[in-house]
Amino acid sequence: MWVFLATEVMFFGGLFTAYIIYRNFYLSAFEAGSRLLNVKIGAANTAVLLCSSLTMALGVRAAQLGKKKLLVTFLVLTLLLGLAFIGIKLGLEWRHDYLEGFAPGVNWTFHGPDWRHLELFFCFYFFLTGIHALHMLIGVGILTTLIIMAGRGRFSPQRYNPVEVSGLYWHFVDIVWIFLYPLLYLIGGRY
Amino acid sequence: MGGGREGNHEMGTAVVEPGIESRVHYLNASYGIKSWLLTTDHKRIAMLYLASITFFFFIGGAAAVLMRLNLISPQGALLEPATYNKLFSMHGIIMVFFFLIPSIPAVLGNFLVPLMIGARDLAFPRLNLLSWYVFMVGGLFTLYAVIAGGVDTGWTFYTPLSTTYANTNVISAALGVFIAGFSSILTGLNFVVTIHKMRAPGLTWFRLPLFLWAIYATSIIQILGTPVLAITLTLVALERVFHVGVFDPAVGGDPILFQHLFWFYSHPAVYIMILPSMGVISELVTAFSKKRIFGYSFIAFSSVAIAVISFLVWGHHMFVAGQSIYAGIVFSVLSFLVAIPSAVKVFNWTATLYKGSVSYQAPMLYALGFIGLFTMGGLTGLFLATLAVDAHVHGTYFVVGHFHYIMVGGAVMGYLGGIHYWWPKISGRMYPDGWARLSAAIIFIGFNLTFFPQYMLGYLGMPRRYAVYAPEFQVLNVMSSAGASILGVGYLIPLVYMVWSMRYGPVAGPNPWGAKGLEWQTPSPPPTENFEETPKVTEEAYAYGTEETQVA
Amino acid sequence: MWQGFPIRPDQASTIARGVDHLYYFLTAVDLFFTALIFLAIFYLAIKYRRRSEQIKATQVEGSLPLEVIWTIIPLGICAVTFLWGSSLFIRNSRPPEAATEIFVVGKQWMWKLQHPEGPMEINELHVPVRRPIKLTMTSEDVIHNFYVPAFRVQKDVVPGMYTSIWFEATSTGRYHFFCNQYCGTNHAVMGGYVIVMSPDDYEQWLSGGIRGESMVSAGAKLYEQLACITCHGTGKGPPFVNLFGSQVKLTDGTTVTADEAYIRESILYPSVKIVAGYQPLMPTYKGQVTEEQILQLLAYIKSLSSGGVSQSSKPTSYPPSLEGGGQGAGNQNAGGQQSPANVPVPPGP
Amino acid sequence: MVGHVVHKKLYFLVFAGLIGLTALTTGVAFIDLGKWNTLAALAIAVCKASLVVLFFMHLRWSSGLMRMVLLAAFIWFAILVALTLSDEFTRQWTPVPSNWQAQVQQQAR
Repeated sequence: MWVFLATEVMFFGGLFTAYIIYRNFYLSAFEAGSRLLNVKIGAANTAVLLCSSLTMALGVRAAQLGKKKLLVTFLVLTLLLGLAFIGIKLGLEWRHDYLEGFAPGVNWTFHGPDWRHLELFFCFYFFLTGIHALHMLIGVGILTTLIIMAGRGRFSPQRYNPVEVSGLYWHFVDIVWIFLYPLLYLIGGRY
Repeated sequence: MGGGREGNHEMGTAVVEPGIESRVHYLNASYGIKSWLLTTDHKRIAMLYLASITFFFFIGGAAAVLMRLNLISPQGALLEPATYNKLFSMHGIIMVFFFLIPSIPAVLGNFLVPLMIGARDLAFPRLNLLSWYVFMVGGLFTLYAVIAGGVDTGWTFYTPLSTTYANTNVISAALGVFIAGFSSILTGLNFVVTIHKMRAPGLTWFRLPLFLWAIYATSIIQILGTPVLAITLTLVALERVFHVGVFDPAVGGDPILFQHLFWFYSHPAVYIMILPSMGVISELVTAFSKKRIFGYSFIAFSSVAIAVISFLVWGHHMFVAGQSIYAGIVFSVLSFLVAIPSAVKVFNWTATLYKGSVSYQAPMLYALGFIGLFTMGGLTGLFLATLAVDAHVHGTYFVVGHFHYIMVGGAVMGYLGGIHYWWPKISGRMYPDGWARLSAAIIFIGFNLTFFPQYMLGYLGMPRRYAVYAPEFQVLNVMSSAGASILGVGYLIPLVYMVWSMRYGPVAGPNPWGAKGLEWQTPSPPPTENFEETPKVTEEAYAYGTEETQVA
Repeated sequence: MWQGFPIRPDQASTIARGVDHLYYFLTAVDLFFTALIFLAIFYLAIKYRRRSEQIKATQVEGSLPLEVIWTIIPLGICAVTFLWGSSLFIRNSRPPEAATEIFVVGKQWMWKLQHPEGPMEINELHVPVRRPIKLTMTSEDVIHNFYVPAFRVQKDVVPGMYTSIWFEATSTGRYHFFCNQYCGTNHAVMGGYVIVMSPDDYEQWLSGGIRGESMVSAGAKLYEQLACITCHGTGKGPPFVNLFGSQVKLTDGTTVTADEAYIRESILYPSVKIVAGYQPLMPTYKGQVTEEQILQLLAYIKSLSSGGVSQSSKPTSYPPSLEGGGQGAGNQNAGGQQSPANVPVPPGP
Repeated sequence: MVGHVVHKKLYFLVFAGLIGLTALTTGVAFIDLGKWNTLAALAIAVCKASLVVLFFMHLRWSSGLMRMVLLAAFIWFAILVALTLSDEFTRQWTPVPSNWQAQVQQQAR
């Protein structure tokens, strides 16, 4: 699984590289774009995701100790928090940005100064958060499977590898967000 | 060279064994389409790959034949430029992503990795089957792109041509490559874990056959490089769908950034093709010299070194692309570095012959052919790493000649050599050695006739990807096309006799070459579970000095 | 030599000879090692062929001294080649300051080449022999590449940025140039000829035919037409005199060099870099000016700098006295120089 | 098969740390530190990521192999960024040999 995560690092790595380069080319536009995002929602979502990571870690612990009920509870909690994150992301933020006309290629109505580069920022915003959300969705799928398997008592202290591996994946997606949050929301400065 | 030396067949020494048909092995363990399509046996999956990539190879090859035919006349003998452009794009995409990259890893690697380490199967058999399906889905997308009208961006998908200006099936082709990339990642992952976790007792890292070192290095590249290509092609596809520009200069994007991201994968990808081939050659040279490999650890570490350095050199594709001169110098010096481990390998193979007992069955001819062609291909790489010379030959037929020497002269020779060497293990039967030697000789000659003129064309300044060309280039182009027809015949012959041998070839026995290595200690074809009991390894790799007790 | 079967293109520029020498050196290295490996394989393969099944191979494990030797020697050769190639490349990349600047715009699938004196050519470039020429190039659509084998120079022509090459032709004649970066359907016919002429012939060629407007004056006209003058001539925007090549202080405290890329960016995306002391008032000219017009404006702005980077650009008084009374820059294409040579012009855009 | 079982308290401690750092990074963004804003944000992100990797993902108790894999991934990412930037940020920079004018004139002769 770690090896797979290395693949994932490079997957996001390519995007981050592109982001870094354009940010340096068009600093002011990217900072302006960053200020247009809602930092409160971003921060709240970060907290939600961190919570889910905690519950996931506790879930793995429960599996290690063979506490079936606890495991299912924590997995369900993780799942719910994950869904909450996606809900906030898609339902609140994306919808808001779309309605405001900040969706490049789909609904772009903003034509202030330097809007072309601002659009570029929003491209990256949507690509990065979109691919992240896609990973979350995959994670939700994995969690659902795990919950069903856990409910049927498939795991024991001797055999809980799937839970641990899924945990790694979930934490990784969390880490990606830990970097996305400052890069997208904070880097423009809020002062 | 040894093409005419007949009468040295090892086949005669094949030990009389109960007929293949009377024993249960992986090929006859069960029958029916379903038993193949749902198999998790690494050997059967290898066969699935073999069939699919052979199919892709001949599609890509057909495109090449049409292109060479067209280039007989400066005006273009039979194709419209638009058709020609689609052909070379298809040739590139299919040959690179659907033949060369999966060739040795997915076919020979799948078949041999568990056998060589004394394991029952790969670490994740079901994942392995999944990779094949993923690969096929990718292949179907690409074939769809071809049938629905083709792609004309070249296999490099350079922006903004691919994102904005081309109006062909870029998206489905890119998607096909993207999906096939995941197959490549999963296969690499499987190999890495298998080699780490499932080696037989006693099989330490420095007792591993060099083929496995090469496969391991290749897997590293696949795991760390492919995702970057995936994300890059995703961006291209998204850009086409939503008309937003990450690489489009019209909105401030940088088309050269695409090239950086693309070559970050696609240069190492060249080593995905050639490294396994080098591994095969290391096996062949020792087996047919009956001698330990010269400088085992140097060859092993040079594989890893190549894998690492290969990620540092991609900028040499962009010396004249508008990249800064400073970056050009950095990439130039790094590119020279990668030449060193390759040279070390060639010298070591050559030295292995020294004081050996060398025989010339077909696989060895392929191996020697590989060394020759790879030397010529590798050395011309120096021209391209040299900034001032590259500023002249970049993007010309010199480059085409160079990478065909590496990828066809190198990778395909190695692949064919490997297939010939392990064919008795795979099928349990021998192919006619005389024919095989003949085809090795034909391929060697045809290959040089095809691609050597291209070096000269390149220095004369003929750009690549030209459907029509200036008349001063005609003589060499005709030579190249003539060579290509010989080469084509050379590739068809093995197809015929290999298929023939599956039914009519003489029974091979477990170890027809008298070679070392765990894979030769089990019957041919191997039983589904590979080994009746897990073998214990007590000797170094290629222990040809010891008594040949294990040979059945 | 090798008349019917050339091994290299004509050597027609000051760069060519140096590149060829390096090429010969590499070929020699190449041949030496290929021969070495081939001979070694033949020799060993025959000497140690398997004569009978009984004779066993002698086991040789390897040899550290040998490994070291065949690591060091290639390393040495690579180092030499690298140093040689890179120093040559740096020299070949740096245009002499006195070079005449010609502007090149690539588009699917033709080349437009604009002389500073005015004539515009399509798929053909007339240059005088023995005078350094610098090509400043950009593209209207996809990436192209301007490649003159006889001069041993090429460079990608990238949309959205300027790249440049330079050469000094050493002998008169007609030399092929090609597009060397795949650019779509008619990539293969996107090329033409560089025609190197003696200085006298060149002068005659320049004066003959329909003389287009000079780049500088076309730029000066645009300067009025596009109403640049209303701000940049009145102090509302930064003035252009001595702008080119100078250091410009920006509002965010950084400085940039006012080069081609900066000026281009400021025309198309004025709000990206705001000069310190000015308001961000300027609208974008993206979509309103063609690449050629930007080049003309650039030539005009360059001409206002005392350094006079382009040889032919004469310092003009400010505000400029306009020469001629053409109808505007849009007519530049129409007034293009008819080419005397008979080269088939590829299908239009 | 049972790996290292971590005490519950530690998890909650780490979690508290993560939330604290999130608050910190958000807060810092509202103070003008010039160039340091970006650096601070990234440094905090690295801290948070390390916490997750070390404790939630049990890297602290994992074998050397896992660490190597992770290290490799980040080295490769660094290669990608560093070498790409080596081009992108030096496009304007062209080395000028000190006596290049003399050289050019020599060549012209």
